[in-house]
Amino acid sequence: MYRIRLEEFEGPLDLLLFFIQRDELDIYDIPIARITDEFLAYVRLMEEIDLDGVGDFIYMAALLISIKVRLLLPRPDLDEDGEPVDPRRELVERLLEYVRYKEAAQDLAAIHERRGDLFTRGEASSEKALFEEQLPETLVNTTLFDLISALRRVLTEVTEPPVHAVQHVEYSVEGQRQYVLDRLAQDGRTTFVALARHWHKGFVIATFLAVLEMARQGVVTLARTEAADDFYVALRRDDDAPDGANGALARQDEG
Amino acid sequence: MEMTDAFEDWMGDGRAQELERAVEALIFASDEPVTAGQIAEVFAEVSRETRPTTEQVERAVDRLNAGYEAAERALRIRRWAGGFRMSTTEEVAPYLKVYFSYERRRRLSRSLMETLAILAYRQPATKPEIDFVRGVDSDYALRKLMEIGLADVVGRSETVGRPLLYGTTPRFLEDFGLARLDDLPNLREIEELLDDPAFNRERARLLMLRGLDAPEPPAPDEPPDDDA
Amino acid sequence: MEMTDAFEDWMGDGRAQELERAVEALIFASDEPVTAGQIAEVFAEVSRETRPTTEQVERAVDRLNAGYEAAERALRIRRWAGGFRMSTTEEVAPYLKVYFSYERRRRLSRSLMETLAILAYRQPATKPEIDFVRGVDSDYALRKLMEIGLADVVGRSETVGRPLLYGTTPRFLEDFGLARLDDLPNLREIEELLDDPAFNRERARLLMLRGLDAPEPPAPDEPPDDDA
Repeated sequence: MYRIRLEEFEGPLDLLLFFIQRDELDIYDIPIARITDEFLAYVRLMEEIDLDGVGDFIYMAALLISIKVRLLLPRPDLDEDGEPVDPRRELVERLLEYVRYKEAAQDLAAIHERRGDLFTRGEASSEKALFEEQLPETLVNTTLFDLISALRRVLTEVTEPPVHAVQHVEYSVEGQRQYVLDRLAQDGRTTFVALARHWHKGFVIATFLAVLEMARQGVVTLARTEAADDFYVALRRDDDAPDGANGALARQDEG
Repeated sequence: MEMTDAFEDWMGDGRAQELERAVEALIFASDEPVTAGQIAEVFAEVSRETRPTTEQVERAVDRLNAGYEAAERALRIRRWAGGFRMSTTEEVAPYLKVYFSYERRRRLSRSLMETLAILAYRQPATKPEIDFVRGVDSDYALRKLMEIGLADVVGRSETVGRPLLYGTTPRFLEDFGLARLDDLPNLREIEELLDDPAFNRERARLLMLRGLDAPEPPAPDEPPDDDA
Repeated sequence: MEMTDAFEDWMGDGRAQELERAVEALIFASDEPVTAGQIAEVFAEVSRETRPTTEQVERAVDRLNAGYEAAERALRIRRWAGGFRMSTTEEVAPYLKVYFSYERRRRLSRSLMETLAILAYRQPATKPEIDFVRGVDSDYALRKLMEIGLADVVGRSETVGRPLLYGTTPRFLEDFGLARLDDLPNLREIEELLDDPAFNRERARLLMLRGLDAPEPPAPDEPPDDDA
């Protein structure tokens, strides 16, 4: 048996086409018995090395065996006109159908390659930003797959118990409280992502807890941002602080 | 404007024209403002000839702009942020404003998409239900989806306080190319499509997403079903 | 090319020129193919005059392209995915490739391309149908194509089990530079292959084909860079 590079054959049809081409077989007169034996040897080899997709090959091997058996029957199947049917015809049609799409795939690859020589406008010349404010949010260019992917995000988000995580890091909620106050004194209003960007995970968690604590105590106010996974953090103004909490620290918080 | 100099002479008209084409293409396609030096370098590398000077690149830009102006084109090459970039003329701004103000084919933001996904699979749902599934307040997202016409109020729940029930609109189906809600991939199909080990079927079940798996019995505390 | 008609006459040269400018500006500024209808609408709204016909927009595009060609510009307006999109010419590709110094568009692996071909020609198609043609499970390929944005779920078959139907997206057309699905190269008829008495030639073709694509390119782990 020829040594075959396994990865060369994506599927059983590829392997059959390989046999046909290697032995220069007449596709309309495939020696099924011989091909079946070789195919089975290949499948056994696959099973040994536990290759993915062996099931597809086993299925095809079964098909080959059934063709082989039908070829040995004394009375061949007849079509509606009473003509004998070559049991191999269906397989040949399938192979040719596959070849047809392999050709089409090559055509597509060539088209794709040519299209790659044509460059569309780059970001430097993009003017969308100039008009961004007037861009309403609408659907469309969205695929159903996007919708499903969004559902996946909702269903797979891993929310670690933050208390547990904080135990293992050197950042304390109290320390992060001071950090947030310093940042707010400097920037007035900021976003959570801006506060926590590029920091260690423990830092992010401690900062997050500090912000939540401060919001609960009325030291800061939180507001939505455009991004779903971010929010604004601002010092609460005197006039809307419920208990006058940290009035001394409160400056403007708008803009 | 000087239209010839040693380089252009040496290059000949064809070479000068070729430089113009390279200049135009690079400025058009670049993701950041391109400098004259960068253009000269690329041109020299591709043509395997002497590197043009930055002045020669500048002049090519001038010639291009003069050509645009003469042909009354809507585009100009601007010198901005230390490099060149292409932009439209002020005269055509009104067209762009109108165009960009139309409802255009854009991706929905992540939060809108998530809210829409939950709504699609859990409708009719109340806002607290959606908030619960997402873990965040969905007020903005829900309002936005209604504005766009993808979601709408479809009734009132029979539970305490009779909160509003939300659902997707026919427009939603239309935009996603579906004939009916039934055509949405069900839970088993989603699992197959995503093939993500992290996709949590149990969580989906706990969150009472319906329509996901038809044969499943409804969870006991499922909110009343209006459109079943 | 018809350069005048009732509209252009009525508009006069100035108006025709103005339409060209609007066409150029909108196609330049848009991130995706703009349709003739969208351009006509914007133009009518800004100019507060009769809406031009799509043919008039098409002619404006033709005039612009003729102008670009005459001036030996590096840009052209293409008809892709049912709309217009501006791109550079083939001739300047070497400059851009050097400038970007990498292949911006990653190639699709053979298995992705095969799955895409089956999808493109047979759509809408079910997964079992695609699996059958390829003789292998197309789960991964299909998911990858959806992630890249070239394929999507387009509905549900009415046959037993109501399997999901898949098809290609507008993005596929744009990425492959096709105006519409009809522009796909013709698929050879199976009957033509089967009933061809000169089967030796067909066999030779098979051999050739195998020789051409024998080395399997590594499957990309990431979606190809989109150069839009």
